[in-house]
Amino acid sequence: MSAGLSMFLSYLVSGVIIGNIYGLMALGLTIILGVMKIVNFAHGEFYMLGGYAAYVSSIKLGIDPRLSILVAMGVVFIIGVIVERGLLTPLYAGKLDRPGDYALLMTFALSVFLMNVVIPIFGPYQKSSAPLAEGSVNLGVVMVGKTRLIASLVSILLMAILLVALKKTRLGIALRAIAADRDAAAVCGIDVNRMNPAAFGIGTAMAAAAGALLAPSFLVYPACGTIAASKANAILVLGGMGSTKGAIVGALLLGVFEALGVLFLTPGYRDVYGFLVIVLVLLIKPTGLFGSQEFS
Amino acid sequence: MLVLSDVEASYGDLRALNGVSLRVEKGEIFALLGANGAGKSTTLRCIVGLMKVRGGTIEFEGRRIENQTTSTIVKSGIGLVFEGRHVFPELTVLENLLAGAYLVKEARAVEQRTQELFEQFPRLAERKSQQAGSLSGGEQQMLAIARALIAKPTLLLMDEPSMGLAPKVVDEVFRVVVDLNQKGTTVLLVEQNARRALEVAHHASVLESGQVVLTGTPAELLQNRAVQTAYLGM
Amino acid sequence: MKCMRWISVLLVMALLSGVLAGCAPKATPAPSTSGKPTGEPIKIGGIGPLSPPGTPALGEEMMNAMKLRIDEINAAGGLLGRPVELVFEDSGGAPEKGTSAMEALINKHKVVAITGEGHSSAFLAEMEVAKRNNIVLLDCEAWSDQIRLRHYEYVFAIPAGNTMFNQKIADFVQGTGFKRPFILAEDTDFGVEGIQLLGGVFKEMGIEFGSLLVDRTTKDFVPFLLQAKEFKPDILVVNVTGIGSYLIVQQAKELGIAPSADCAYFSGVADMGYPELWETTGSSAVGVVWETAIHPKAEFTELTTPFVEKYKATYGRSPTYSGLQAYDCILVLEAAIRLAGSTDSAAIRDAMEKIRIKGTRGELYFPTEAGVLYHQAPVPLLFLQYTQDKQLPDKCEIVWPKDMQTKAYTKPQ
Amino acid sequence: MTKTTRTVLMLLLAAAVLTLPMWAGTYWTHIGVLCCYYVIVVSSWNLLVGYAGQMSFAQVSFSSLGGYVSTLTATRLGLHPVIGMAFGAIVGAFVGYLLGILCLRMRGVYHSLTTLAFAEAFRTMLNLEYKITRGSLGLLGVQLFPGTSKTPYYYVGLLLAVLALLLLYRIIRSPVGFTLRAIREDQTAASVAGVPLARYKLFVFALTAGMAAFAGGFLSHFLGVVTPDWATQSAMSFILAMAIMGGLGTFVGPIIGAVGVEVLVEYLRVLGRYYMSFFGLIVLLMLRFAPGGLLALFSGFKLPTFLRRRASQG
Repeated sequence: MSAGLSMFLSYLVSGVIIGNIYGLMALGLTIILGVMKIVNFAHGEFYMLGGYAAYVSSIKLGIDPRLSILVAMGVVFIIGVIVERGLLTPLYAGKLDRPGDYALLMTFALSVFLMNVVIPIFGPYQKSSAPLAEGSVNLGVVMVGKTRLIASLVSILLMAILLVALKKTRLGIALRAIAADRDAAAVCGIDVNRMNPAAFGIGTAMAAAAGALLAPSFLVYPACGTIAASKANAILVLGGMGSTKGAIVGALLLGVFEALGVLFLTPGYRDVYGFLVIVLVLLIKPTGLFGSQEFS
Repeated sequence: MLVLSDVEASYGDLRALNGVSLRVEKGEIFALLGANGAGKSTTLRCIVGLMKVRGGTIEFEGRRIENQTTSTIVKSGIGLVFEGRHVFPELTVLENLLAGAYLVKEARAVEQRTQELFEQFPRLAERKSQQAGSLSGGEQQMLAIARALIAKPTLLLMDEPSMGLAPKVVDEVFRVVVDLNQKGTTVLLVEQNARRALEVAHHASVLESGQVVLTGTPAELLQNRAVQTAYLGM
Repeated sequence: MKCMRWISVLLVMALLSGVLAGCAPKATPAPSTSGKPTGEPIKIGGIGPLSPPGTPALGEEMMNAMKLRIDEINAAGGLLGRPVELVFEDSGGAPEKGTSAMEALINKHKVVAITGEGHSSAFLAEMEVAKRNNIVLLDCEAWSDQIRLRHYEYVFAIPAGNTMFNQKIADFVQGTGFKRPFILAEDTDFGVEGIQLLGGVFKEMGIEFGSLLVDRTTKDFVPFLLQAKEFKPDILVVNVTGIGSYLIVQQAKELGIAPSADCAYFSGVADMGYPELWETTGSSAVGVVWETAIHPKAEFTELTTPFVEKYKATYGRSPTYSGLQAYDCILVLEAAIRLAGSTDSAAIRDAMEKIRIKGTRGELYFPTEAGVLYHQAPVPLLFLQYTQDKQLPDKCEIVWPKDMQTKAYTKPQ
Repeated sequence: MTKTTRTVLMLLLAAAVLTLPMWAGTYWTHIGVLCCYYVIVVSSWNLLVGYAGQMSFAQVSFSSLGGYVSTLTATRLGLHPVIGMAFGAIVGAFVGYLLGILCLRMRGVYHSLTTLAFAEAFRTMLNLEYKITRGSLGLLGVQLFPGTSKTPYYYVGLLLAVLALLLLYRIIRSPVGFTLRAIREDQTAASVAGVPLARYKLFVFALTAGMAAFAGGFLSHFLGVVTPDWATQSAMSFILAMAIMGGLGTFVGPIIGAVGVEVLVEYLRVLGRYYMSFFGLIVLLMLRFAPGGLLALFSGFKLPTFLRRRASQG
């Protein structure tokens, strides 16, 4: 195996292991986008809240680190529902001329607020939740910390559970129906406005899960969600807005693009390759790879 | 069964309904006729609560339902088949039906009703795990009707069910409507194809610029000179 | 009518600002513990990062340490018979915010001298404001050589300069017998200057080295570390501050690069001395060598331990050397004002060049010879090594300089 | 209120603004200069977003671009800062034009995500292209005027702001302005009505980017420094807050917003670590309860604002 290839593989493997956790986050964005037709610019901050929740639960309260991920999801789900009820209801009260732009501005402002409100609460020092496991595993091309590997597997599991739930459960079918056609879903008796908090809560809980999973590896601090959010956005565009399949494929593609970028360009720009990819994909296909407005 | 009195509605500053009054009796097929933009679809949207009623009242089985949430209205027994069908394209046929059965909480009842509908519409049974978006226009129309029926509505609102369909399929759709009605479902039918609608209807109204200008039995309407020129091309 | 509304908007806004101004605390006052000194207080300006993009942890430690000394001065009767007040402004570690903070200190609060800052980028902009206004600015924790090389009359520095610091790293690397160092540096002046300076010294010594600049806002350093691994280094020199410093320790360990038997890990930042280290890196930091200016095994002066104890008692955590430096900063300004006998800027400036006092880290004075040591107080630097899991910084062994060594560098297993 | 009182009050306000350096002291004059900068940047962003409906998160990228280009022209080429500012504006307008081309095909969310992506990529570039930009250290620049006095900066800033506002006002009142609003209300209808959409959009992208870049150039020569922090999303949140507080899509709103928020922030600064969260909270509450801005909140103006609550069909 040539040096270049083994380098590429090691970048790729380590990138994909983290990438699918961002994919989980992108899946959350997708659900919010599908049901509410908005992009949540504060998604990264829910990731951050998830990380802090996992920290409090695993370190301060001494709850099992794996259980803490569920705790983080639950806490952030509730916060998400509160945020949706408190701030986003004007979106579908039919009182705004430009609900899409309202949502962008609102979630943008929310992200500034959340990022700064945690400073007085948790202090400026970074935190880490309890590791999921000790030690590293040799994957042949690269060594990977066990915590990361477990986090990655858990995120795949969560994605699978979510996809199955969307496919099989009454709530899942209702959410997909709303995403496909809001009016038609309403006429099926689905209370579409009641589903918004559910979708927002589930979507933000996915971000929280990602935050909790990465907290032991990447630490938690007020601005820790920004990179995660930008990756989730890139995955969302890559995969095509609102396609759940796309979120997963997008995460893998981003991993590949980043590895290629690091290898042939420079590692310094690694976090920017996602943006370049957004631009390229949109120039070629303005609706994303799996583009459609529905999600299923 | 359904009584609209002086219903008003608007899109932004644009008035769409200027006091619509209708009376649909239990067990009948009631046809609502009118040109494009006369306010037929708007009337239906007001009835199911997809649009805000700015004036007047809507009564269903003696209870006021205007401006209630759509899900409450649907729960009280009204179903709607949209113009242009509006099936969920990326959901399978079965999932479309399951979405339609959202209000039916027991899994067994849902299964039973799905079976009944598959018997009634065998074409859908054949395609039950296909994506709804891949069905033909006629099949989508059948699916849209089936999806509305699975919740067993007592009043079914149908918006232009014949639009964009081949004549043969249109026949089939009307056969289904009559069949339904004979089994006891009241139907409020909005149609541009006035001749076909009047063939099956018991009563009908004509809507013009957001107001009812004429109401009567099909026979009476067919006699009307204005109806003849405007809607029947005579 | 329309006008009426306009006026009401303006009125409400005016009212709002009035209310805010009224309820605002008097910019972080340092409460006087004794009523002895009287008269108009002497205001000393503090500046530092209390909010992102700066490192708030750093600004906070500086502010706390400064407050300690200010309280001591007031308890002991004040300065020139007047009470002293610390006005601390947030620079956010960012140049433009820093200049605004400087303007506020000088023109709004009328401070007599200013000290603080931990980000060279911000300090470089702030020193321009000091220069324009002819006010003494004492650098507390900004390392850039550019600060020293500008030879500004009114600017003084108490932390190690980059040149000094990098010379010592090179000495340690050579003296301990490492052959292939690899430098990972952040994309700030601290990091970039570091690569240039350290690289220069390595070249002179004939040591082959590799280097890489990293984006300090990134979280996944794996690509950088994999590139470093290709070089097969025997010591990794990591000059990355803040969160990145912890992430790199953890990720380098996970990848099996360093600290290991084959490759040592050196970190050139204060963050290694924070209690967060073990919390956030697990046991990965065992074997890490780091640099500090404070250690109980090497007590510099009789002021060191009382300060550390007092800081611990007041704020519930150990100070790093930034805290010592901030405390020293106030000591220096205090001495200069006393010597000048007035709060006149020019007089304080002249006194600064004359004083020679004892600080928490040794004798403090400011030479006037041109070069990187212009107005640079002499600073001791110690290199420590963590040899056990959850080891307290105080229990570390001093591995460099040779004359202070308590134990030689030990290879981690 | 009579017309005379109104005139008198306006004259008083104008007199106060014109004589500010004489009575407000150095510090507030400093803030005054910053206000002028923000007025230009926010008002031009308002033309792009509030009038033309082209949501963008890249405005601060252009102002920092202007700052960098202007500073580099002055320091590397030794040209006068004024030439640097002009050159910065041209480069800014050109890059804005390019971003416009990129965004031309995109709608809604894709459009805003692309501008966001551009802004982040640009910021990272500023950080990493150390040899040109000196990374997060920022570039030290050339002062426009010698000495410590802020008065000349204030008057130049004021002049620039007034000129920029006059230009914007003329555009908004001209047929171009009406067309831009038509595009905002209904892109498809506007395009069916024969409006050359692409040309208008590119024009407004280039113009607003150029104005922001010019203002950025001015600021860099005032502060004597330009850093990547100008181009961050938290810097963008200030622009956003100013426009929202004042009233997006109105002419006077952003002006009041820019001055109001800048002054407010000076008071909030004493809140220390609470200040940004408090600030974020204010913006959230504004958006939630008065999306039309302060103007609409206090006066009940029926202005054709951007996010107004619908009068009818509510």
